[in-house]
Amino acid sequence: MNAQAPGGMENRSVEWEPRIIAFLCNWCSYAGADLAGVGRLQYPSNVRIIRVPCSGRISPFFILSAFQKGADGVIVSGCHPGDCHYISGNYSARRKFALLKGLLDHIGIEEGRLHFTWISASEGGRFADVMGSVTETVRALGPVRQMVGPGVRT
Amino acid sequence: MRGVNEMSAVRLGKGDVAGFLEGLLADWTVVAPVMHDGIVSFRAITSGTEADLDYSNSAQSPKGVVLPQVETLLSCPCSSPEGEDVVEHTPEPGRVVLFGVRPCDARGIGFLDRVFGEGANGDNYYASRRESLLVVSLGCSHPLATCFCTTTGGGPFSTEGSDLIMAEHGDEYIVFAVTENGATFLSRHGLSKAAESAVQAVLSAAETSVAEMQPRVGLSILKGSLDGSFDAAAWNTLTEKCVGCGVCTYVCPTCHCFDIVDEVSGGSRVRNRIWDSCQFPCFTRQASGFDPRPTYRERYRQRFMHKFSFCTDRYGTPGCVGCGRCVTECPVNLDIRRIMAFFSEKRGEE
Amino acid sequence: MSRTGLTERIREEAARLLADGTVDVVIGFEQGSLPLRATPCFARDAADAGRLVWNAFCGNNLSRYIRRFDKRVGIVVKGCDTRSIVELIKENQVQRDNLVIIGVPCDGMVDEGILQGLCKGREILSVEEGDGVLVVTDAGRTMRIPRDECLHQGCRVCTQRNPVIHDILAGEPVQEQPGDTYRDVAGFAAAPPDARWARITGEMDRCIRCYACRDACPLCYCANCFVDATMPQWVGKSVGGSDTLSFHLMRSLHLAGRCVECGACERACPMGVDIRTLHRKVSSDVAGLFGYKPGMSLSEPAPLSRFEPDDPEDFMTGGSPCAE
Amino acid sequence: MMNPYMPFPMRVEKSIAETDDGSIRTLSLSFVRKADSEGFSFRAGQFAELSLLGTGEAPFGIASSPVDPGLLDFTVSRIGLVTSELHNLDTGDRVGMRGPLGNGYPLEELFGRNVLVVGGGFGFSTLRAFTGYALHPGNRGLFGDLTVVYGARNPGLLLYRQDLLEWAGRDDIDLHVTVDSPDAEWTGRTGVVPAVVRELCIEAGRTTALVCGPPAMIRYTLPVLTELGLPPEMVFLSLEMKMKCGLGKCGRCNIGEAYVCTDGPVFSTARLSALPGDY
Repeated sequence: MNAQAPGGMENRSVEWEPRIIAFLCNWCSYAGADLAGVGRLQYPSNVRIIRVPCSGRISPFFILSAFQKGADGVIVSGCHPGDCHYISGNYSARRKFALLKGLLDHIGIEEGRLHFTWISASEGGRFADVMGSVTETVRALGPVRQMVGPGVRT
Repeated sequence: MRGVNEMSAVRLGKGDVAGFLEGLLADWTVVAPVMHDGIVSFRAITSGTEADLDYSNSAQSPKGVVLPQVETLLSCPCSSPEGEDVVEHTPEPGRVVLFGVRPCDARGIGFLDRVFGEGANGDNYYASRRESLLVVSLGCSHPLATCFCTTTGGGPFSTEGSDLIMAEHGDEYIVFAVTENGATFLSRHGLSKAAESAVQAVLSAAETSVAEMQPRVGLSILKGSLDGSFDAAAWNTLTEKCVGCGVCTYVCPTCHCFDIVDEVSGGSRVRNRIWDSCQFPCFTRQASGFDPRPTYRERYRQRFMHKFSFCTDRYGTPGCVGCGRCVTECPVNLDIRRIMAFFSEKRGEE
Repeated sequence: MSRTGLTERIREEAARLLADGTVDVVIGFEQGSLPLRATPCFARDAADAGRLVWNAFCGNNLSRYIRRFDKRVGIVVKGCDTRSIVELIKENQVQRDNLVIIGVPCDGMVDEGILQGLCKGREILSVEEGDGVLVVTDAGRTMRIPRDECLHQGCRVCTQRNPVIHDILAGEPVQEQPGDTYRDVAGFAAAPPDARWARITGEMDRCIRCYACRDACPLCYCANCFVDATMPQWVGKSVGGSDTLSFHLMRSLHLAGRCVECGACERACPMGVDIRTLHRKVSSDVAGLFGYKPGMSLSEPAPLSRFEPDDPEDFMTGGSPCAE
Repeated sequence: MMNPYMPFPMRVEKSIAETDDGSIRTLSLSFVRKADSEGFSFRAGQFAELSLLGTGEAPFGIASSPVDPGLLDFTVSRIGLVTSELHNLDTGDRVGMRGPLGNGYPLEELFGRNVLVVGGGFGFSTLRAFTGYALHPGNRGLFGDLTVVYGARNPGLLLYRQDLLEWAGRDDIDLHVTVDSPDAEWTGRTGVVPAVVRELCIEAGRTTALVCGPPAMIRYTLPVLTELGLPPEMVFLSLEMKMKCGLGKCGRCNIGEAYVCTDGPVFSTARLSALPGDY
């Protein structure tokens, strides 16, 4: 079998680490992440960044798909209100996110799984803080069990 | 009741059904009608009391027992090269009894046998489920106004597709063996022999019940009319109210079109077979974008002609058993019986 | 005006519109093939118009069909249906000028499931409508049931029984019901998250992915629905797991600020799946957060096509920037 | 019982871009397991499902000739998910193959007759397989005159250029290659396929036509063949339909009672005229 792990690995328990998908707008939050990196600020390696042009680009479909494909947490971040590179993308996004967040909470999805925030290009510290706190929130919730995986009945 | 063995008929008291099923559960998976949230559906029961035989018919047909809505055909680990370590998910359902289905649905399984069971291209997934299945049907003492089984060649006590058939008689069911498998099953379960008078009573009641359901149209007349009506302008108005959903096909006991879809899940690459519907927009859309059936009109025509013309040509029997589900469940009451009547009458006029 | 009065009025208007060439077709209802069913009817001449009816079972939202016609169309509609027409006009799917709207003030449509429940599985043979009562005959007996007790859930909280827009009003306007307080939404939210999740997933387990909800919906008109997309594939086509829930969540979000709560989706569902809980939550948020009620005005912009700088953002992590 | 859904593992031996824009590639495949290759035979005009487990399956005509040993060619136009993944395969990569499926061209009815091959665009793949078969030294004597008309929208979209060059140099095949819109370097024929067919001198009584191409080409070519005197029994069309199972079960490729995947994809126009026009 090709799928087997190297000798002796099979029986070792691997400590679970949350996988967190961060959708970051190119102009502010991604630059904020960059600044955190340049400033050598530590933030958890659990966060996988997906760069998008603007928080307005993010469809609720992206977020639901991330959960379905096994993300334990999702964070979306854009420019602060008033600072959008495209004038108002983040304002439009905010309305969509409010509805999505409300709906997911309503059907009983654990509240700490999905986060929205604004992080500017100059907020490297804030970026690291938010990623840290989101990671801890998700870690406390444990592995995602709702909304994950396809629905084959066996 | 064609083909039943009258001599070996046994009785099963209505009050004894739960106990009888409970006894079966040790060796069998029992799939029976269950009432849940106001909807009757066929499910594998875990206790004999779950089964509810006092029902008219289930919302969905029980065809999922032999053709599940989703079933895995193949899978392999993501890490394996294409074509290696492929697992064939051939079903191993053990012994399954489909208990208390209506004769129309049993006929539906008989129809599916012709599609999946025969010829060189036999379907091993279907065959594995089918071979382990025993079908116990329940004759219809009170067919509904939406039923039209006799029109499609069946009847409220049709035995086609059944291994055993039960008929109500007061506070008991008289159970007849139809097939060898059915007879063997009966012989193993020590039910007491039915009284001769009861057997005769249900046989004559069944005959009366069949006689009361006069066929609405002649199938051969309908087919003859359809064969020349593919391009009939009438399809425009007949299908106009169709909204193009898949309800009729998904509740139907004989609709069997499927899609094959792949996904990656839990470290495996998986190939599933799922139900599809000829009413859906992507069903025949080609890679180039061309679609020979671009609107609800062509799609409805396909479903109807498939059932009453193409299946007759191909399988020697129509692809409709007259269960009436599509009549009841169509969101816009596009009644298949009216289309049948239209084309039959059209022929009559010619 | 009595039901027969309404039926007569609709027939007259339809016949007139067809006769004088104002429209090519009038979309209305005729008696269906089952006792509890009225069925869509596309009347093209006076004889067709004579088949039109109005009764307690005219539940379908006929505005579902108007996009199919590029000519002048007459359409028989309830209050909720006119709301979906308003949205369709705003979304440039139909031209107001092409429509002759025959609005019918509505006092709620009857949920056949409720009647069937009362008859406990016995087949309903006939239903007649009296003054505020339904006379239902099933295989065993005849019952008189107050009409108001049989209405669809959506009709019970409807706040727009009279047409929002119309060219012809068939019948006298009816008394509107008190404003919608979304008590059902709050009631559901009061349960613990696990219970809500169990309830929703239980509903989703019944879904058979027939898409009747989508196809009955007047505002689900995308030529290529996201469920059929493969590059990327947003949702898998399996049943019973998160794919089904994702489909319904995405659909309800796609209808955010557009869903007029006509109930067409729920009525179309053959499995009785409660899709309503999702749509009601989105509607209540659209109303509560953005002050928008779909289908009420031809001029008011869609809530997701606009914003306010001070839109609520208390759902966000880390507070607002002003705090820093 | 055999599992009809189980593909053979195949190895990509080469993948070449057929068209200038790279939108169409031909994959040449070999069997991974010797036993599979020994049990495998097909006839020109049959097709197979190429499979990437986890991505999907899609049907393609077998573009290589049955007499070419070893490799199976499949010409793939990049349209969707599966075809994009197929385009990404390199030499040595694996792919699944399920087939052969369908009926193929009716060789027995062609023996001793002149054959007119009419192909357009991407539809030329199985006709290339047939032409290769007919030109094989062992088979050439089985057929009379061989005329091939092949057209593409522009020179950059012509497939199998190596073959076309080779065929052009032979005297036992009458080859007409045409394009709808030429570019600066094109010195060949310009014009649509039906126009080229119309100018052919053929012996109607001794000729059978094999046709495959886009719907518009077929629509305008069939009347021309009738004009030339070919009876409907002597015109064979290879049809395109959306297919999934390839086994006559999944229900989407039917034209009336005929399933394109099992009863076709090759039909005589005589047979088609007895079926509904649902294609």
